[in-house]
Amino acid sequence: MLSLEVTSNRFLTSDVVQMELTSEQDLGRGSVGKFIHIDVGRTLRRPISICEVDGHSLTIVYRIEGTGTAWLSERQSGEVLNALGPLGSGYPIMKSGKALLVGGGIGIPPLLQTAKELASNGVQVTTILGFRSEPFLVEEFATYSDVHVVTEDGSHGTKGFVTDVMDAFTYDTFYSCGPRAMLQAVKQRATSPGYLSLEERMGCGVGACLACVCDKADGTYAKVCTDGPVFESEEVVL
Amino acid sequence: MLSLEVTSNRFLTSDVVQMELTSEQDLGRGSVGKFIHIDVGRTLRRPISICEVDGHSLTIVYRIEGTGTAWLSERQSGEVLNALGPLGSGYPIMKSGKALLVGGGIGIPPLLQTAKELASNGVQVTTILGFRSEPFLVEEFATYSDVHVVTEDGSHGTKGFVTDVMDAFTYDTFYSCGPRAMLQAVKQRATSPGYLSLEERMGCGVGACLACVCDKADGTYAKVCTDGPVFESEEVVL
Amino acid sequence: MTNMHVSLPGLELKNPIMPASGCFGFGREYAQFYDLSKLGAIMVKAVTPEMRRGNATPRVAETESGMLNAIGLQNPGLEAVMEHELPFLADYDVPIIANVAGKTPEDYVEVAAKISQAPNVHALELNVSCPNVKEGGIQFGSDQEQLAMLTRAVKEVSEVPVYVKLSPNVTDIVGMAQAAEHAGADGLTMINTLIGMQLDRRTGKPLLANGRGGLSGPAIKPVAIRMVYDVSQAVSIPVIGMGGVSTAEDALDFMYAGASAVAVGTANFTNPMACMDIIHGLETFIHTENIDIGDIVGRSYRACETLSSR
Amino acid sequence: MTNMHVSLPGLELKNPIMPASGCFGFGREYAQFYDLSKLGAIMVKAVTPEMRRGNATPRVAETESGMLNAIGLQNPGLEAVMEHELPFLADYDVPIIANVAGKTPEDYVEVAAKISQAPNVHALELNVSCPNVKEGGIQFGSDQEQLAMLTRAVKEVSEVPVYVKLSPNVTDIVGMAQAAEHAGADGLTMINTLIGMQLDRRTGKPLLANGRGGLSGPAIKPVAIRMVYDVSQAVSIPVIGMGGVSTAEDALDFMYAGASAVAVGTANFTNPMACMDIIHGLETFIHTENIDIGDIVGRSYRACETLSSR
Ligand SMILES: Cc1cc2nc3c(=O)[nH]c(=O)nc-3n(C[C@H](O)[C@H](O)[C@H](O)COP(=O)(O)OP(=O)(O)OC[C@H]3O[C@@H](n4cnc5c(N)ncnc54)[C@H](O)[C@@H]3O)c2cc1C
Ligand SMILES: Cc1cc2nc3c(=O)[nH]c(=O)nc-3n(C[C@H](O)[C@H](O)[C@H](O)COP(=O)(O)OP(=O)(O)OC[C@H]3O[C@@H](n4cnc5c(N)ncnc54)[C@H](O)[C@@H]3O)c2cc1C
Ligand SMILES: Cc1cc2nc3c(=O)[nH]c(=O)nc-3n(C[C@H](O)[C@H](O)[C@H](O)COP(=O)(O)O)c2cc1C
Ligand SMILES: Cc1cc2nc3c(=O)[nH]c(=O)nc-3n(C[C@H](O)[C@H](O)[C@H](O)COP(=O)(O)O)c2cc1C
Ligand code: FES
Ligand code: FES
Repeated sequence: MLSLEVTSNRFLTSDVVQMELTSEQDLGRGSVGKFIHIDVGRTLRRPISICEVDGHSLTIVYRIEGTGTAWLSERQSGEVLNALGPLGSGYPIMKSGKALLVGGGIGIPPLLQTAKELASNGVQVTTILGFRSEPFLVEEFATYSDVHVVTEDGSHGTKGFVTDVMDAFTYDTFYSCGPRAMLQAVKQRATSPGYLSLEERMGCGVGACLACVCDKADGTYAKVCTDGPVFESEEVVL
Repeated sequence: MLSLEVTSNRFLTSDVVQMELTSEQDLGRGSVGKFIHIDVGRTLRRPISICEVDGHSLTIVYRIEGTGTAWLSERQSGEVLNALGPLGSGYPIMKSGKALLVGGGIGIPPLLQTAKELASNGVQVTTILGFRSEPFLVEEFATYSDVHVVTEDGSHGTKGFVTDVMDAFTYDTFYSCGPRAMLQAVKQRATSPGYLSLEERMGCGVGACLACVCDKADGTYAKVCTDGPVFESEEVVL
Repeated sequence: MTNMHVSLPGLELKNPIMPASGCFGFGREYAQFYDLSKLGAIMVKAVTPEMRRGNATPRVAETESGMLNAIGLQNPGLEAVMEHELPFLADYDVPIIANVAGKTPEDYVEVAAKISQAPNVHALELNVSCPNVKEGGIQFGSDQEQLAMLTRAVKEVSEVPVYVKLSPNVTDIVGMAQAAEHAGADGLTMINTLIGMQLDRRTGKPLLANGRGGLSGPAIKPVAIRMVYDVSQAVSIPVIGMGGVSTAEDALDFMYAGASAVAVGTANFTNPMACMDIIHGLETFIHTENIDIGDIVGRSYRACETLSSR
Repeated sequence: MTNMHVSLPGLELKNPIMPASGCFGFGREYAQFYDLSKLGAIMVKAVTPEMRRGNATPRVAETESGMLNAIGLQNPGLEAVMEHELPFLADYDVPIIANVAGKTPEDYVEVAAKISQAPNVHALELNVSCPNVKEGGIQFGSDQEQLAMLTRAVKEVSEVPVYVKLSPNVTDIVGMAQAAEHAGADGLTMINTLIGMQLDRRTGKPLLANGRGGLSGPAIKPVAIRMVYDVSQAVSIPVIGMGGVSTAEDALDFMYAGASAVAVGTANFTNPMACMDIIHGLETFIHTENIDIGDIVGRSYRACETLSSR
């Protein structure tokens, strides 16, 4: 179990919040695409992806959806959170070549550490970020990659969906995270296999309760919390 | 409904806490023996007696018993509590003569405003305060009355129960608040009729749910939250 | 003005919100907090033929997200209610639903016959589900034949429509609902409390003097929602839903699940303005969505074209 | 060392605490958090003859002080459990209680006959109360005759004592318990989940893909306590209590109410160390009070001389 001290908690948009945390434990840098399961004082913990991680510092970015995330947004610096993690299995990081990152809405945060690790391996990274309207984390992605912003309402970047701009790029593999409908469209549009990060409602978060299963292409099933959240795009049925 | 801002919250003993509050509304000085019904973020509100009140300022003194009072003890200055009240019917204040106040444990706080009001009417006030071990509010009572401390373990004042020292005093009426067994003993021992303040588990606190009834001597029943908590000693069956 | 009007047998409601029986006395106390005429209706405390003293105290205990009560149907008796309580409520423009209880069918019939004649009593609610009394109450609410017999007997004498209040402490809630419907009930109200118990940590003994009590509040809402969902699809009489409602969203959930109107119990204790806050919340919703309140009833199991899936 | 030992049919427990079925898989996952040998026992996930895929997702929802689940008895099937899961658990010094489920009595008999032969399976728990599957499960748990029939059939083939897991969704829990006892059950485990439902605020439709789900967690504790209290006084076989236990105090409440041992379900999700924390809390209590753990069982309804009313 992790004890995480809040060091900052600030709004990136009207409902997206970035929280910086310090861990007693050294988390290394390897938790790309994994998540932490946070105690928010209710029956069930809340799964939130790791956005950035480096040794003792950790960043998460979350959208206020309901009671748990609202509670998170009210935490003050100095308060200590209890979390499980890093949990799950994350994105494998290529050693060379070209990568396309495709993130939608609150699926964007886990791709930041991915971009960072890929860039540090010398991989050439292109990022497509899709928002309903208000963008966030764009500058951070620009540090490691060539960024293309797409908004549904056209208020920033290209108007439309992430898949509308995907064809403009070439890549050896892709990394994607976002709403299920987006993942389906991305998988279909992609010119290569890649990695998808899935969301599912969770109980335990550690593989014991079978709340979070998804179907695999081979007819068996997988648990999003331990076998995922990241899967090879051909491995799962969306 | 009252909005009460916490101005201080400090421990008087290891588990008795004094909270000072500021009310937007002028509460006057007349709420002697009444209570407020405080929202502690749970299903039921918690009834706590008014210890002192003067216009916009209010003091309560409570013992940490469970979740609600523990929550209260964690409130910081500046936080705002939601309460109903002042509720109930309190102690009628004599205009002259001699009064005996007998308080036990957490029944002591509501007698402080009583002592103050009696003293300001020129009534001669004697107070017997009974504690298990650690006394509190003794100096405050000493401002308005002649105080006698009794502790069960003999660590302060006389060793024993409040009733052990009652016979030493003469009085026209008495005012008592404390555990039911103490009230029974006080009523029996007293040389005059007087007033008793009762405790009962409450639902609504305003007389609607009938959670808090007690038997009256005339065979009917009364509601502690509205007909009480203060009753004439001959009026109720303990 | 948004239209929140709901028509039910015997009841023309300004809005679908009403305090639940036993949580609002006979209205006097909450009249200090707001104008009772703003309520859709009032479900008053259970009335028995004779005055009842109820159970010994403690009568309430708090549980996680809920509470237990074992009041034991304390009430001043039919005559006092008719003479003192109902006339007080007649000063307000609000229909009263009288909660009828008793030990025997004759008790129910006696109360129903008389109280249904009070000018402001527009419906009866048969309390066949009180878990806190030794005789009467729950046995009528857990046996289909006894429930049907009692419903028929009361229907025969009542001057106003009769709603049967269902107990959740049964294996087959749909069967109970259908038994009531076939026996002539004009509507159903549900759910009453679940039977529960809390122990005193110090003594290990039951905390309530009565031992068992009725569990209410947000804790029971999922149980209530599923019962309203199942029952409302299985009968053709209206359902007034309740169990853990404390916000407008909760009230909407009950209407989506198939309730035509919604009662608020325990939440009155947490927040005496609960009914008003819920009515205002519903008004805002109805206004924003620009729909009729009736359109959303049963949305959980039928298409609801006027409403966007926001 | 304080003595927390509890003897029950088939089970010699180091302490009375065990994870509840379905909330702990087959132990693998929680083995990362602590040594499974410290547990009193482990109730493993329901096993059916064939592999089961369970229900569509979402399968869980949070409620006030509780949660709903509709996993639908997903499990790898009898053979895989015998080959892969039970041997893993054999590395720990902890008795296993196998949770047996099926669609037909034949299913139960098949699983019981085989799984009761596994060396570390010391007792069976008949899951006749799963609210989340279309066939089997709850019908056996809501009808006294079917329950008795099934219990007898399983008793005939089982090599180890058989505990029957009671559903709280019945009118007469004591009747169900007595039916199981008369049919030869060696013990009872209770309670399984209450049937509940939550709606999705945006669509108005049930949030769980299965519609209904089973309500567990602190919200249901008062219901569980009263059922354990009533049942434990009406039967002479032991009861393993559960429903909303998350602290040592909760576990004590169940023992006071008449449970000989206590299972912990939902609390494992909130706090993976829940079972350990509860065991340590109990140890402290037993040590401070200087009593035998067995002395407090039933304290709510019988004198308990060794214990002070603190
Ligand atoms: C592996 C994983 C990683 C995630 N990473 C992020 C992230 O980095 N940033 C972010 O903003 N969100 C993320 N989410 C979604 C996030 O978990 C939910 O938004 C959050 O749980 C909502 O909780 P709440 O209390 O605010 O909402 P409520 O609606 O009050 O929650 C009620 C219950 O539903 C569950 N729930 C509600 N929505 C979701 C959802 N979309 N996915 C899973 N469970 C849900 C909650 O966990 C809780 O149990 C992630 C989800 C998963 C599964
Ligand atoms: C009219 C009145 C005046 C009171 N004045 C004071 C005061 O000035 N100072 C003080 O310390 N205490 C006072 N009490 C007692 C106080 O209300 C309880 O100690 C408090 O409610 C305990 O709450 P809890 O959440 O800490 O305990 P918990 O045990 O967690 O409470 C659980 C439930 O039981 C109720 N409860 C528990 N103990 C009591 C009790 N003794 N009386 C009534 N309800 C109880 C709680 O209100 C709550 O509903 C008064 C009680 C009454 C009825
Ligand atoms: C203190 C209290 C008293 C109650 N008295 C009655 C009653 O007299 N008659 C009745 O039919 N229901 C009675 N009920 C049940 C409520 O009307 C309601 O059905 C139940 O509490 C569920 O709603 P809630 O969760 O909103 O409280 C009572 C409930 C409480 C909490
Ligand atoms: C996710 C989940 C899965 C469950 N699966 C099973 C099961 O397979 N077999 C069974 O008998 N009970 C099952 N249960 C019920 C629990 O064993 C337990 O009876 C119930 O949850 C009440 O305890 P709790 O409140 O401590 O969770 C399950 C409960 C949950 C929450
Ligand atoms: S959340 Fe429990 S198995 Fe994935
Ligand atoms: S607490 Fe409701 S009547 Fe007194």
